[in-house]
Amino acid sequence: MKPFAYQAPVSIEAAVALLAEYGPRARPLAGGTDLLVQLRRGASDAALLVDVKRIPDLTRITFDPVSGLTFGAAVSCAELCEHPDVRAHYPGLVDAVRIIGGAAIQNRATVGGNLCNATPSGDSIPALIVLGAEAQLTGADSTRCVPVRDFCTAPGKTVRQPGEMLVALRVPPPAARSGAAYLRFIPRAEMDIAVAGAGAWLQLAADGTIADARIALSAVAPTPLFVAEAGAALIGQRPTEDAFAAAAAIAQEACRPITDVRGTAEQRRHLVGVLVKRALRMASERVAS
Amino acid sequence: MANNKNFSVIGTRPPRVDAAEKVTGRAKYGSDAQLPGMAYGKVLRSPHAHARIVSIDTHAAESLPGVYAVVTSADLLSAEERAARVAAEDWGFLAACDQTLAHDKVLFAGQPIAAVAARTPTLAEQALALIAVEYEVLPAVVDVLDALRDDAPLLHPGLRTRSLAAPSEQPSNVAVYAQQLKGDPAQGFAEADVIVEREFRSLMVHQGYIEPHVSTAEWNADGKLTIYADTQGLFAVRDQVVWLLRLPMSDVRVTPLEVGGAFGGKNNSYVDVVAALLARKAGRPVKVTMGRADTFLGTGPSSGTVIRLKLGATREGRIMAAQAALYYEVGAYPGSLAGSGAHVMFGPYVFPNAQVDCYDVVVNKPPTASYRAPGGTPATFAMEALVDELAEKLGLDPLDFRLLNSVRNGSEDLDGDLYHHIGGVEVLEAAKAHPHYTAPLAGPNRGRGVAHSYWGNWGARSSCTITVNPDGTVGLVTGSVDITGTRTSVAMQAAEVLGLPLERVKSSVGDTDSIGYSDVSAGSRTTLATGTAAIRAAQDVIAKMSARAATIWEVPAESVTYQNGVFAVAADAEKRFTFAELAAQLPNTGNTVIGVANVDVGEWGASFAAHIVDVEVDPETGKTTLLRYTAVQDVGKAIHPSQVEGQIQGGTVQGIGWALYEGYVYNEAGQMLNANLLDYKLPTALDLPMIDPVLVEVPFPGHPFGVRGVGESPILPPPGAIANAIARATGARMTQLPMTPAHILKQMGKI
Amino acid sequence: MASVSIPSLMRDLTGGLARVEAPGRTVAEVVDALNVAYPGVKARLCEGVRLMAGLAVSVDGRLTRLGLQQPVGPQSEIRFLRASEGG
Amino acid sequence: MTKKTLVSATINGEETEFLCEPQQSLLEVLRDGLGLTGTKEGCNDGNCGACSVLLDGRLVNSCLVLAVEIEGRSVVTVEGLAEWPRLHPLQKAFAENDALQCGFCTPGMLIASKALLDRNPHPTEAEIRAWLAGNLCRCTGYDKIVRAVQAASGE
Repeated sequence: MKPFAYQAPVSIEAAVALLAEYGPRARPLAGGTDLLVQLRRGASDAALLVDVKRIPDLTRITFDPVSGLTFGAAVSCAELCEHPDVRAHYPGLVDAVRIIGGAAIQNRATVGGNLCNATPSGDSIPALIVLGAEAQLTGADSTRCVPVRDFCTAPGKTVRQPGEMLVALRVPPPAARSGAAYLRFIPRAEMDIAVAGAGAWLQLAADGTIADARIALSAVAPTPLFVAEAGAALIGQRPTEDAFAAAAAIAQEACRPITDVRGTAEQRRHLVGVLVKRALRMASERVAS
Repeated sequence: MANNKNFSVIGTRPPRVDAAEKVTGRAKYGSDAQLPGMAYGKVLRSPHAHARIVSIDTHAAESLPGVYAVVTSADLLSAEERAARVAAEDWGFLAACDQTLAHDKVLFAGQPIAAVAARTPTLAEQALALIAVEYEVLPAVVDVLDALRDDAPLLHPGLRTRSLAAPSEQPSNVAVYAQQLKGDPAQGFAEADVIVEREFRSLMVHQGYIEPHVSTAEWNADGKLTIYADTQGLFAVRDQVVWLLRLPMSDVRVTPLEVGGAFGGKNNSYVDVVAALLARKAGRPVKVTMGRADTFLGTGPSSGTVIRLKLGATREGRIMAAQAALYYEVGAYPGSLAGSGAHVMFGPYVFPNAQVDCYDVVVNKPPTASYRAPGGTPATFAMEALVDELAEKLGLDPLDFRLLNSVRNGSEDLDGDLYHHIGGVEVLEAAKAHPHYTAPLAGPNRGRGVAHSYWGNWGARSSCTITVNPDGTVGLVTGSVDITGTRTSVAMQAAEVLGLPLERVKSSVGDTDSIGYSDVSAGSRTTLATGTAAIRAAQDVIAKMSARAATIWEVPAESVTYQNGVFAVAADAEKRFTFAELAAQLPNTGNTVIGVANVDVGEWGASFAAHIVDVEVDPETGKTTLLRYTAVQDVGKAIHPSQVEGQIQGGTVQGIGWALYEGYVYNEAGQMLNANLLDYKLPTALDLPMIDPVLVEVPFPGHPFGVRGVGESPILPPPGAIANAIARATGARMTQLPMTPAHILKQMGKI
Repeated sequence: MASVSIPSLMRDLTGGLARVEAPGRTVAEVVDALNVAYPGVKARLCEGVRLMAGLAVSVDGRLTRLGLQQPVGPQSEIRFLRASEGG
Repeated sequence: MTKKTLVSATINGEETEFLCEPQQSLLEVLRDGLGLTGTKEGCNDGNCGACSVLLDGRLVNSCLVLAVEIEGRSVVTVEGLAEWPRLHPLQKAFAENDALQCGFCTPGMLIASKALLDRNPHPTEAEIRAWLAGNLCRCTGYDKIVRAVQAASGE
């Protein structure tokens, strides 16, 4: 690994000042499970790593039924999944976060890092998208919130500007009669990157029809993909296999998969159909329970 | 030493002698070598699969502070020496040099170009980045069938096919062509009622040992070289180093450290010569460590293959004829694995008529090496998948069909050799009788598959000394690197002969200065051949101690017996020494007793394995889940049954990896796309059920206790067994390894 | 006389015969005798005074490390085989 | 040349200070700097688990931790498992159940298993397999490792 400098500021202000000073050559370091591998491979370059794990706000998890869930960008996957409120209210998020790497990776990797890394296959991103999550970015002069669905712009690229830092993720409170789920397909049982993944969120009306729905995909487009039209097609429908199949077909149309070492385009498109149906099924079962 | 005798050590399950060192983290592996003043070495590798090296500029790297040495092929062989070797047509030597540090051409992505030694690993990496290499990229040949085309680029313009056939002057990418012909295949097929035929493909796979290759070299002040090696064979490393560096054998000492896995991949030496060159130039010890990517790119995987197979059988289920063509990628330099594949593939059954053509083909990929039952796994996959399909077409139970055609003692193999003392039928019968075979398969999308296999094993040369200490303990030294537990299994055999508990036998591996020549720990030979050496050395100890007792007692040597740990004279109850009592007398009565043996075991027993597996295939995603696995194997006599089980379980899981997950993926330019453990997928604990090993003990009479090699067989059946289970679960016959979900979906017609 | 199995790819030299007999006290002598009866056999099997690389010889069902120097009995069976390796 | 940083941390219960460069991993410093070679390098990118250590009681891949990050924190490596000369129950179970062959993955397996038993003293077979999925073993097929963890958990 090429030499770089290291700083571990204890405040957001200090961290942002460092990022502003170094510009794009400064990289925030959260779990490091992707960043260190990229640096070691020479796929990425850095003059300074800003370790953000010593900033209290970045490692905090808070939940209340009104404002929902807020967790810092440096909260590890394990800590998030162990949190009782997260487990109770956001099983669709837990689905996605608990499968990022194995036990050791879970203790280091962060959802914030997963999002900033912006790989098309990032598992947590479709889960956050369907839950309507927002990302809080703080720079030297301002703070802004960006819907997660708009966060990634290309493989490895996000809306984050040099000098800005991802501080926290905010997930709305769980809506009544709603449910979410995330599923991915990998060749092994664990320790793999998604060949394809699908997140689904459903809300039922009092009459049992679908009042609202969101579907997002991983690993089948240059970025995690929010398929608004697939969710829209479900509104007003009953949560049946036929309705799910129709939504899945729309998602298959919308995806833009490629063939690479992890899977073929035709396999990925096929899997989108399977996974969207399954995720919708799981999400609707969660509404019932 | 009859097999039915009651043993006191053989057949027990003591903790391995290296267990305490290994569970405490104290065991010293190749990568743990630390010498005072040691520098860190790294190797620069070609990014291109086929290219001419126009120039190498190392000046900037050499100028970096903290860099002690940079070496290229010029440091291995001067221009004059190279010219002399070329004039002498010493192609083998030149190829070995080029694979160590490429001279003017690279033939695979990952081929070493240069190496540096620096104060820290970071500095060494920085120095590598400063070496400027100019390449002229040439078209690469990546696929084995492409390499056979008339218009394929030639990797070695001087390469003529090695064959027993009439020689051709035409250069070719076929390194070796061999054929076996038995009976009249055309007639055999004419007599067959059912004929099946398919083409099978497999990708290159890696042994996947967890410790990458490493070597630490130190030139002593007297000009002699010591290498702390990570190898299956200390003498193999010595021989490679003295060959390429043109040194007297007595100037090179190789000390093997613990080995973090090998499976055939550490029969070959990859970085020892580089470490020695760097250490000589740097004037200090140098440790060269490969990273994981280096390990995939720059060591010897097992061949990717294309195998065409045709089988014919009568309505009653007799195999009448077989025809096969095996095309094996041997990588960038000539090698040979297809013949081994054919031998393994045709080993389990009687074929009255057969024609087998074997082609070892060079392609722009890493030169292949041995991997557990070398060449056998893709070949067994093809045979077992097609045998299964044939049984299905005939409406016969798959195990019954195999039993009907199984080789037995006295059967002839394709070479015309006769089988003797084999356990193939016993293994098939044990599989059939196992409760797994008749257990209900509850649930949809499930299938049960079986496969059978043959592996020949190996014997060869081993040395052993046993020194008797005055306190009645003994020190046992062999020249066989211990990777799997052979210090224990070899010592158990000596302990049995010596009548001592295992704790009193200190078992260790020597270095090339201290023990006689021993072949590599490979081919499932160590417990058999080195065990035989240990038995002979122990017998030598007993004979020498009996002679000493006779001297002390003033009786004829032949009147002294040794039984149940006691030296005695039948005629005189007073004359009685335990082993320890006599050992205590040794210093006062003469010289130290050292038992010595070296053996060249020329006969060894084949091993058969039959596996049963239950799978469930997700019909929507094509993902295969293993539900239950039983591995039946003929193991001769199990010296340490728990270690034998471990060999079967580990080998089986490597076979499962080959079946479902593993394979080198290349782009058209010949660059490997998955040279890491994320995308080259070894099975994890979560991918597997318990592997239930069933030991069938059919003793091999060529070994005093009946030992057979056990390590290699278990890798052979899994791909066939799993393919057959998938066929029963889905109706889709699989013909490609690994059997990825995408491939399964395709065969099922889902995508 | 020793009985020698002729590998299929060499039967162009023996007029299609799969097994022939030849005298000799060692494998080398048998090969020399064969080469007289069937010119060209030796060039296919040997590289100077050694067996061709990758080739092994079995006498009476046992592989031999001596190669061409292996003694041969009057009724011996000789086969030329692929040299094997292990992992 | 990057400036070296002084790091203070507790390693296997001992207050330890060392100098390192920021880009050095905890794995590199443990092995090359502190001589704790029990922790192994198999891939250097978090996919094999041979370098597993406990960081403040949590299982991590030491190749994916910078040494500078452990300032003020506590690390346990395989060398810290035994209370010499008494082996840790997991070490004893691995030895007695032949849960190792080459032994190279063993330190990581032991550390990962300890992390598991610390939070779940009686795991099921499925829980053991899931937890150990990040630790590759190429020799044993995992069977005897799973059984050793079961034995150590008193099941």
